[in-house]
Amino acid sequence: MDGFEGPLDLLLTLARTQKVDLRAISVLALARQYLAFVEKARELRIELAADYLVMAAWLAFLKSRLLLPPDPEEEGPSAEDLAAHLAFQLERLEAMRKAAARLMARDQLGRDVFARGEPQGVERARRVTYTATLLDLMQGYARLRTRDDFRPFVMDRDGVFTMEEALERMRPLIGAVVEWTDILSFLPQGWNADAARCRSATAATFAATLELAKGGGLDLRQTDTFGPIHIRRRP
Amino acid sequence: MSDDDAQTPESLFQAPPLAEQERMVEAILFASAAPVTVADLHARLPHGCDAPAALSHLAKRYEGRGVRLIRVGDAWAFRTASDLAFLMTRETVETRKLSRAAIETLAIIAYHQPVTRAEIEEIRGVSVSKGTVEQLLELDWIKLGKRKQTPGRPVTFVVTRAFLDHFGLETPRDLPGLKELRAAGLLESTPSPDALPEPEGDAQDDLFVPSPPEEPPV
Amino acid sequence: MSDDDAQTPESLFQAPPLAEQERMVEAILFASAAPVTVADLHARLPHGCDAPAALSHLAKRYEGRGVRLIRVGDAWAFRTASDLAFLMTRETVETRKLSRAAIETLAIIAYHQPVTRAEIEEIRGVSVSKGTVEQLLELDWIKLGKRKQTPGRPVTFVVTRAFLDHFGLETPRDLPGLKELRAAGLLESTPSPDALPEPEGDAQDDLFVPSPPEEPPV
Repeated sequence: MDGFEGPLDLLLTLARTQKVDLRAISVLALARQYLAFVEKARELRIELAADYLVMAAWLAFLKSRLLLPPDPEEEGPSAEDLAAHLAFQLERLEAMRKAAARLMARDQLGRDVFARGEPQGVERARRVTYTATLLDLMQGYARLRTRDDFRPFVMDRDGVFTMEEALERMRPLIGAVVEWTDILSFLPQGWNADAARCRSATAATFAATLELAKGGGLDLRQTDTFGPIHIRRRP
Repeated sequence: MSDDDAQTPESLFQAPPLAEQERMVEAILFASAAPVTVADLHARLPHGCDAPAALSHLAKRYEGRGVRLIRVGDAWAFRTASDLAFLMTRETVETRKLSRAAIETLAIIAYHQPVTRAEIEEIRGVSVSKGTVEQLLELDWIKLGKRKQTPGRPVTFVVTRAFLDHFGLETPRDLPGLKELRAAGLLESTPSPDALPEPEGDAQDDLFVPSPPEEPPV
Repeated sequence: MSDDDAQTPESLFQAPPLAEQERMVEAILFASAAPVTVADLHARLPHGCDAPAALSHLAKRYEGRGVRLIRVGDAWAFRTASDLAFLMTRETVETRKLSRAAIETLAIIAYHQPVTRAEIEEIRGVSVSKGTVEQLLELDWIKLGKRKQTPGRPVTFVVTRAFLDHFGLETPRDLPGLKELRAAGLLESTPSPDALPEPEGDAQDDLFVPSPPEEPPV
């Protein structure tokens, strides 16, 4: 049974022995051939697969239906319909086999026609493009300007004369101040012209003289309110 | 957009002359062993190229040559002329011999696609072994199609571009004897009158129409 | 092949016409995985073929085509025409967001152009890396403007036409000003409590006045 691809294949092989067109085949005769074949296999103690036996049972049923006059009570397909369908199945299977043979007879790639033997692979070149939107740009700029607004306040040192600077300036000078002298004359050069710089230098110098007075190095006096402040070396 | 504006972009991205496009398509197809789709060609050619026009010129140029330009579904490839196969013994690829079951199953899928496993079994009268389907899938000759809109939504099988390429078919419509088989009613799934009605219904109506997206008609 | 040879009994196995030999050589070279020597061609072609003659005809036929017949040592092969090599690389374009440093630098150039590197660094508060400027130059979004008429005559940067195109601006003046940025909620800070004069006030007014001659208004 190895040579057959199932019961339909066996039936097709048997049908060919009738040497007629499959459309004109006698299904009754075919059923008898098949059943005889199965009987023979049984005698030879050849084990048949289940589907061969199922087909045998179905064909035995079909054979009896074909031989008996049709029962008008019975519903469903007639015996002739069943036989016609079996013939159709056989014809279709044979047609597909012929089609398969024609397909395999075509020129085949790698056997009859050939593809490029040395294909040139497509090189993958990765290119990176950068993108930014107008919003990115605006946000970036806004971020910068926002940062400016929050920059910690830093004194503009250009216009500031510190007390430390004033002290450093006054210390070597006071030894020579014997007479009462207006502290405004001790302002460093160039700090008089601009009002803001003058204020800063005056304040720093005054603070420095207070510091020096505290240390006992000099005396301070102011004769009237808002009047000029004079200093001299403590005798 | 003024007339001036309309002309500027065109001249900036003007497609190369057709003769040049033909050379480009020639180079791309020559470099590839597998068929290249028209969409792929357009993706690789400069902007504005007309791949189908270039292909048709190219096909004419190679008529009668030792190498031919052939169409495979929506793709194109150069292949050696089949009459020169005798020279190619060195290139011949030894393929594993397909079993009779595999060949029949392949033919049934090709002629009846999209087709379910149950339909294949109904035609062959025997169950389809898993190995057979796997072998055909491995060869990349068949693939899964859409599920059938019937109870159980069974998967269907269809043939691939590699199948068409292997057997030198432009489209599944070019299968040998397809028209005759259809005319003879042998591609119809007639339900078995005794058993439960087969669920195939309109299988034949959409034989090659709903080709999956990978296989769009050219 | 000389006339004498043709007269010998070998004429029984007469060589195919040269045009046919050319087809054969074409097919062999096409399908071969490596360049083929003349000796190899003779071994594979029918008896009596003249491979060098066929090769020279074939080479002429492919002159100026998308593929060329070329000699590789003592062997022959088809190769893509060198001017079409660009078709053999498939660029995959990856789009990335511009870095924060680059965006800020670009923004400063756009809002303050023409601007020197030192000025950019002053505004950003950090030094500008060479890479950032190079990247923006490569993107063709900035270019060198006129040198500044200050000590050292430093170069300045200005934005380009490509920049305006990319950001959908007609002129650099179309960039939203700080007031608009604040109105759009992009500038959330309140002015400093010191009530220092806002630096942007007049900065905006003359921002784009000295637009360089390379950037004529559209």
